[in-house]
Amino acid sequence: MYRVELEDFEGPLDLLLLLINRREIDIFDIPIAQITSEYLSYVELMESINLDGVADYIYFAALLISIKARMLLPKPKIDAEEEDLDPRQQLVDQLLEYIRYKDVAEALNIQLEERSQLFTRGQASRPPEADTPEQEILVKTTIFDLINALRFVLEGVPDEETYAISRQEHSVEGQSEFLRRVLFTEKRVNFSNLVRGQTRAFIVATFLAVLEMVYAQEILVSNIYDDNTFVIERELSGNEY
Amino acid sequence: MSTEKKIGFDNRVSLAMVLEALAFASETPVSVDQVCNIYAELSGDDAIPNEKAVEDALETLNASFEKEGHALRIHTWAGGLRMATTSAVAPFLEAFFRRERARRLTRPLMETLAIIAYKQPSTRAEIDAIRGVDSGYSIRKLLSLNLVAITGRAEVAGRPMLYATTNRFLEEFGIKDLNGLPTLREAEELLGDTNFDQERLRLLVADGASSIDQKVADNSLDDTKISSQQELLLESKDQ
Amino acid sequence: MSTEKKIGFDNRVSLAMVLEALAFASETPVSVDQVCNIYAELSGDDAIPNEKAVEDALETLNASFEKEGHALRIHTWAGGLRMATTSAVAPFLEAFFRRERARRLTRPLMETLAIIAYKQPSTRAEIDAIRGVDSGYSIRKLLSLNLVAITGRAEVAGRPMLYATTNRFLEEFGIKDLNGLPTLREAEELLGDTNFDQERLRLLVADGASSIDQKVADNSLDDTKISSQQELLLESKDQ
Repeated sequence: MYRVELEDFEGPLDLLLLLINRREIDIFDIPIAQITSEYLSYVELMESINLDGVADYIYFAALLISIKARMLLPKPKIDAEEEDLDPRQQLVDQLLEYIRYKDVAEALNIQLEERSQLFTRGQASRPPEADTPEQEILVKTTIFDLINALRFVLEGVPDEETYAISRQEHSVEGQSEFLRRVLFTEKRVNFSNLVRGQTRAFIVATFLAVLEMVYAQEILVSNIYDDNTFVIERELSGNEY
Repeated sequence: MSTEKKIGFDNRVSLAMVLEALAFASETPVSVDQVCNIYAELSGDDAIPNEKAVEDALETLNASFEKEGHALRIHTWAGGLRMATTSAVAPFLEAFFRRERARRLTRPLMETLAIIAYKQPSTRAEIDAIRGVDSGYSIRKLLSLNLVAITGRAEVAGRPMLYATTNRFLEEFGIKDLNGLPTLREAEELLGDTNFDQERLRLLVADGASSIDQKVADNSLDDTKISSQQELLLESKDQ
Repeated sequence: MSTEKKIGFDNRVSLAMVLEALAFASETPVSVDQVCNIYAELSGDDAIPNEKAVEDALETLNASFEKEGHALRIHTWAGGLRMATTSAVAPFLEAFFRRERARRLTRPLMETLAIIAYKQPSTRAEIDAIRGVDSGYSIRKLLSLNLVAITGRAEVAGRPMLYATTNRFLEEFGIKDLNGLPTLREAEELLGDTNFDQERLRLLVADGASSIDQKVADNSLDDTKISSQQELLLESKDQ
């Protein structure tokens, strides 16, 4: 069974940038308490649904908490030689460094896109494995938006303990098949409608199946119109990578 | 078609012709040196053409292709010459070969590749530190795509592997050499750039849902200190 | 070339351009029908171009290639269109591909081959001494590639095998006879590897050239000379 790795999607620094961007916050003056609690709410949910790679997120959660603690302490006396070091400095530096590479990564991807429009001799006969760099995952959103939608759906669903037995009955593979059947008849389907009235186990397994199928480029997800859910579509080009 | 040429007496094969033929026939970029040496050896001319002569020939060829409305151009990729079709005919070739439209790498792969490209030779620890995540899978994938190669081991504790980009990377991305990489800009410059378009910013902050109103920010940033008086640099409509 | 068609906004793609691009990029001959169908499908033109239109486009293209002194022509072969170089540049391409094959030999193979070429007939002990490593595998590989052959046994203790280069070696490397072995600069280019120790190569080639002359005179090797050279060679920590 293929397991979804968070590494295949965005990382903890992306989540931080997202939260900063959403809250109209100056990156140079991050309100740590607010960002920490929002960040933790994502991490807790990711942990509860057992996503692989959540350890990287936990590291930054710990970092945020320690920054928050240091911010609460009285400021140390400013040394004549040393600058007053803001506890957030290291994190901000890391975010800024990351932004630089995200910028060139995007520039390089555009270059790849343009270059791929220019055909050299005999290149079409080369096997796709050797020739084709991996396609971009067809997500018109981020994994955090999907997790956000999942949280919204899970609100009001009774606690999982009651459904300990039914959890066994909903495997990711099984839910992948379920999604394929649904998408066989319907072009697109709304996630919250799809899992309405279902158990927590059903919802989580379906969510993980969505991630796997997104990664396998079997489906396309977007949440342009509604933050609290997302739309799943069959990927029509029949990509087989 | 009269394609006959007499070999021997009046057969004048120009450097441009040889360059064109090699750029056409080779499966990998042909270095300028190779062109020069082959030309000097076979034309019986003692003088090996210099780089400038090859550049001139290249320019002449591409100018001729363009003027006459041909669909071919010769590029300098990965330090070598390579013939390719123009982007104008791309839709026809894609239809013919039934290929996907444009190629892109996934974001994790592209970030990892970018870090290796600019920091090469680079270790996994360096890459992980910048990305804030385990980049093991991405590195392995890039190795298997032959966009990245192991070039040795760092002379530090644990002797970690060193990664660098390959010629294939340069060729796939249409880059002449490592000096031809896009400029790695300072973050402050990026955040304060008024020309930094919305789409780029959206991709950077990984927020697909919000529409972004970029505020023209005060450009004079104090790059060493955190300044709470800074204007909002990253701003979006909260939803 | 006429037959301009509009695609998208201001992208003018003619039938000739599409024909040229397909003939260039395809590995197999492209049929006239395929060209017509692709063109009609994508140019949004209802009328599929007829065979005459393709023939005209072909003629226009080749006339343009010839007029402008290009080394390319499009032929109708095996019922399809294919792009190929003119016969005038054929010798240059042959030389190029010969070198490419040689280039594909790994560095250990190339070194071993160079030693055998310059010191032939040579024993494995001699080769090992110069390279500073066991050359058993390389010799076997060169034998299997028919670049090297066993010519007899040396009249010394143990009667070791004597290795020499083959006619195929001369052919592959485009060398007339053993007197035509590459000079230092050419050998460097052949090896094409910046990691190859320049000093070592210089010694090898310089010594090789003189020892060939010497061998022509008398067939004996100067042992003292080899051992002093060997010391120098072993200093380089290559491999």
